[in-house]
Amino acid sequence: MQRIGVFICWCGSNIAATVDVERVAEIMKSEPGVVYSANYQYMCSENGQQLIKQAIKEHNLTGIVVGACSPRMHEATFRKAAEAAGLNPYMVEIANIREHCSWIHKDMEEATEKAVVLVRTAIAKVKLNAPLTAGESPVVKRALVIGGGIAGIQAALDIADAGFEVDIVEKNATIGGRMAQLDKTFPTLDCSACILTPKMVDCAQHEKIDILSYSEIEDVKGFVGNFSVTIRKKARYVDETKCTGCKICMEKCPSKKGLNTFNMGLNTRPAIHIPFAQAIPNVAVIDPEQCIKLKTGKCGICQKFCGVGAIDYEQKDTFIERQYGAIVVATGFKPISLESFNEYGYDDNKDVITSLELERLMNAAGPTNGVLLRPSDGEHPKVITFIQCVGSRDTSGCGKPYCSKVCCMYTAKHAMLIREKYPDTEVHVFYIDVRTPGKNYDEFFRRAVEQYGVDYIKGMVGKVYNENGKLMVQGSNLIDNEQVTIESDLVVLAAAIEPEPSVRKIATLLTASIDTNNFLTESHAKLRPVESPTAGVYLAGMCQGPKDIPETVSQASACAAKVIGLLVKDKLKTNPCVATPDEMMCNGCSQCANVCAYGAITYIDKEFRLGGGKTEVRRVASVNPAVCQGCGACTVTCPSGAMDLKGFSSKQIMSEVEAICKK
Amino acid sequence: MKISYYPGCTLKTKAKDLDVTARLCAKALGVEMEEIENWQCCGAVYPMATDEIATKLSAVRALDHAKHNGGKLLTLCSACHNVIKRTNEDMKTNDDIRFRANNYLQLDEPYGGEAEVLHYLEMLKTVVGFDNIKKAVVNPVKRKIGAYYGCLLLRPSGVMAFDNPENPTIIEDFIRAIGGTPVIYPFRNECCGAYVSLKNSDLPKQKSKKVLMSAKEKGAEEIITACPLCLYNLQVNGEGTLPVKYFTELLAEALGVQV
Amino acid sequence: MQEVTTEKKEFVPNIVAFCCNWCSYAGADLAGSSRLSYPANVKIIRVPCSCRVNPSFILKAYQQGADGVILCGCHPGDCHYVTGNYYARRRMSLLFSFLNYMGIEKERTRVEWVSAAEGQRFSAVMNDFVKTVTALGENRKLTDLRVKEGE
Amino acid sequence: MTKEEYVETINRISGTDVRKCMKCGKCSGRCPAFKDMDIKPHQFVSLLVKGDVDALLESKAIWHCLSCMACVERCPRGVAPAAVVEAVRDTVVRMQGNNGVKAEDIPPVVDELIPQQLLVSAYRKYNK
Repeated sequence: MQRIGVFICWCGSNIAATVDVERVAEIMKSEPGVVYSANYQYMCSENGQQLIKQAIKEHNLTGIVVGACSPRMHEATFRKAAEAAGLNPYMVEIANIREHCSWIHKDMEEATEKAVVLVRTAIAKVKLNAPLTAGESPVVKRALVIGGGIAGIQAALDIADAGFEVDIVEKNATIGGRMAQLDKTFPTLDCSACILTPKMVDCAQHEKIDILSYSEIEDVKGFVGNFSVTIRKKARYVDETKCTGCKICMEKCPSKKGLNTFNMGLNTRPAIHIPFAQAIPNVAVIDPEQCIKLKTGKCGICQKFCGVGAIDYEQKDTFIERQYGAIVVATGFKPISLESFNEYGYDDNKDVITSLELERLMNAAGPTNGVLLRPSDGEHPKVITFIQCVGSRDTSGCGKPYCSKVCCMYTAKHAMLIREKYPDTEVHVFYIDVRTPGKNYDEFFRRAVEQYGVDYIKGMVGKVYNENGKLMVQGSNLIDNEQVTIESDLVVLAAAIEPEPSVRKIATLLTASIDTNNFLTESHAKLRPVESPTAGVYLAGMCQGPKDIPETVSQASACAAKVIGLLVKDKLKTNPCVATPDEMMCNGCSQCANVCAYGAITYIDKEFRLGGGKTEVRRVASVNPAVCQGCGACTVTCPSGAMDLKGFSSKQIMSEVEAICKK
Repeated sequence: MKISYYPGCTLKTKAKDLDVTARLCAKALGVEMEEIENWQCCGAVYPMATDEIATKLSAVRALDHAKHNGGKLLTLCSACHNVIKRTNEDMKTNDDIRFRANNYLQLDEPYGGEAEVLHYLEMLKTVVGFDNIKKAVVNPVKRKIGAYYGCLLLRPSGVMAFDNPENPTIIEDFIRAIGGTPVIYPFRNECCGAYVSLKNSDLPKQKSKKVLMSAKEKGAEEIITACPLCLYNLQVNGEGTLPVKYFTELLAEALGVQV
Repeated sequence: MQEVTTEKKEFVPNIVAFCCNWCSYAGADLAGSSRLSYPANVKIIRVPCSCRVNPSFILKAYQQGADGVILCGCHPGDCHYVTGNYYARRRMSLLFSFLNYMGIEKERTRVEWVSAAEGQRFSAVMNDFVKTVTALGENRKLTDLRVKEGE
Repeated sequence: MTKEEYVETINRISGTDVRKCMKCGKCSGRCPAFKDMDIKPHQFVSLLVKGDVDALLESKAIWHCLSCMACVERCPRGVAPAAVVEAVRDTVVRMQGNNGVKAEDIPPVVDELIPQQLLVSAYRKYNK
């Protein structure tokens, strides 16, 4: 038999001025199941709570209803009080008679009547409440960082510095990512390698960090605190433990015509190579598509010359399975393909290049040793025209609808560096808007115009074509309402950026949500910007949205703080209001698993007794309470009505509906 | 095989060369072009205004005829192709235009964009195949030839779906098939000046000149086109910069077809 | 027979509002703390997310004598559970066709997106909804007659 | 027609949403008839957004646009400036006495080579 206690709060005059609290408490005394009803000035006060605790003990209450302010305000307070008195905290229901009643109604009669209904509704619900206990799940004290660019490096260093083990999984042969390809960085123009490579070295030397380069995520199981991840270590045909990075193999390799992807394909490299001088790990890798030995079986020169016997043509992909408490996704970006932008002549003219290619052309370690030379004939370009927003802010279907955010600043940087280094060069920039929010950013851009005399043209380019060996850039100058054609030697396209395509597979494995542009979705755009809605998964850098290096580093450190906050706990408390299937009713149709945004539902084969000694194995849904967030999407989707939500069960809500409608 | 063919007004008069050579070459390649009955002039320009229905009806009539006669409608003149293809798209996707056009026409069965509009070049590529043309060539056209696309075949690319609007290849492939060397020049997809010639002859003069100069600079010895108006503008304004011909004339030459 | 003209009371509809915990319920709280009034015949049931609302809850409300039902959730794209409100929207559009098939006026059931910051909007929506349902009059179609016996 | 009605008509028959324009000027950067136009392609769009009907209706550019679709092809926002030009020209020529080509203008320009296509298209573009 249920023994319900009702407590009506005055909230000083906040409730009592419009709701006849004494009458409400009086009426509740005759409600079926109610054995105690009281009213008090401030239920949330120490004395009010004492009143509740005493009543629970004295009257042996099985459930309580507090008619007071919003549950968003004091539900936790009253639950704690109940718990202290030995009542399960989930046997407490709040009737919101302040925000939803006394504060919005003026007529005492009307408000009192409504308060009665609201309290009755809460009583109807609490009668169906069941004691719930928050579960616990253990935390594996190790983090996984996917992606070894500046975001992944920063997150890994911060987590490791706090004393936790971190693995960096990088799909390329070296960590460093896009930042390693850059020449200088805005707004201070310090050299990218100078600030990045020490951090790469820190990663390599950190006793808590394990770098798994040339590796990819193969499978992810588990949930927050206890992920189990399978990592594929791709065959690099070089024994990482033996290679000393001496580069003799690179010198001797006869197959030297592979495109150097680190230099954006602007020059070539041997089949066996170390991506760049400061690569971490400083270990060679063989491109199997290019290696003569791996393709034809004949050659083996590198093996012959390798002094430490590191070359292994028989090497195969290997798989490692490891456990992690938290995962940071930092997969980065790539510039978009320009195949839909033939009006800029990128495919037809060698001297039409992307900004990232220009970074390599200007980099001292690049294909031209930092001397700016046109790719077509190796001459110094005298007139350089930049085109911004190539594929950004494009809703026509050819490009991306978003602003890529970094192009305005790096174009200003390029223009400035060129004018600084080659003062006789004429530099033009076509722009739609110059967007430079950020500390010292607009000042930086203005310096390009005012100090370095870069010619900014408000307008867009319609066509780039080759005429008599010159690149003719035809565009509009909206300020002067003119159409201009600039005879240029080099054209640089600020191509839009997009998330690294491999992020799609990773997002699927992690059940992390992704938007229509393939950016990972954060849990809350303002207040939880580094967390994925999937518990235990955190987002850093460009994979979450366009951002520059300072922002990426901030986000990576924020991720690290979140990860550390998770890993210091030994156990995680789980929300007990989770979905739960009635296995006898479940028909194993998978609909609930399909709607679950968190991947909390899996299927298990379970043996059921049929009576008469017979058994039957059926496929039934199983909810992982550590992962379920309790939204209830699955409960409504379930065609057989097997799925229910603890704390908000169908029966409870139905009884609330009934209580409200009853006349 | 037989294919329904829409010649259009100019091909019956000033551009007879285009029509005659096309038919003979098609025949030589095993395709019979069957001129549809009672065709009417397409109007030469696609009416963009969303409330223009009457001006689209002749195209719809031709399309409906093709729908019942093999399902394909072959076009040759770039302007006809542009008008008919875009009108067909309207009939397929624009409920308002389809409803009103069918209301006017009162066909036995409403027309909803079922026919496929095929340009002669597309026919050469997909029905005959450039490889087969290559085999049929008896008199390779060993010249440097600039393909002139103009605007009507390519744009708007979403509807025309003819080729890459900035970097088309179909006429170049055709030139290779008949033994010529294609010359790629940047103004091959720029407008010649079109109908503006009638009111302002300066603009077409500049535009046509630019096209021809651009082709000449890249080494072209002659220009080919599929459009009678382009041919006219380039010839009149070119002042002999380069000879301009219909692409079918070169096809006839290569196939050894006697006109 | 009753004299309709003399006996008829002013019709006050009974309205059930399902509000998601994160946005709309908080929006209703804000309406309260901003003292933005709406009629007392609107009564709110708190659910974790609009996607927790089974269409059968709404049918149950009508069966039990509700005259109008409103479902409030986070704005599309703002769902605390990422996609819950999209599910709700899809389910509700199916329910609407069902209700239409049953001959229930479509204005009786409503879906509104109200954020936690939109106290003003919450109150405006409720005022408008009550006005609409009042104009429609009593819901008779789905009501279990036994429920109204007591009248 | 009132000014508002003109704006409504031009918007409707153009079939394009000019508010999507982000004022990048790519249409005018590509237009082959740019130098002959008193109002440039991007201005057709911005004047329609602004509702400046007088400027649009008085424009001489409507007689010089080639309808070559270069602007439509390249607009990053899916706006069709050429359709706005056409809508303005149609609005003008549909008014009494506004035909762009007079019958008496034709004989002097007709030469041996002139194709029917030119006459038909010019009539369709410039006349009611």
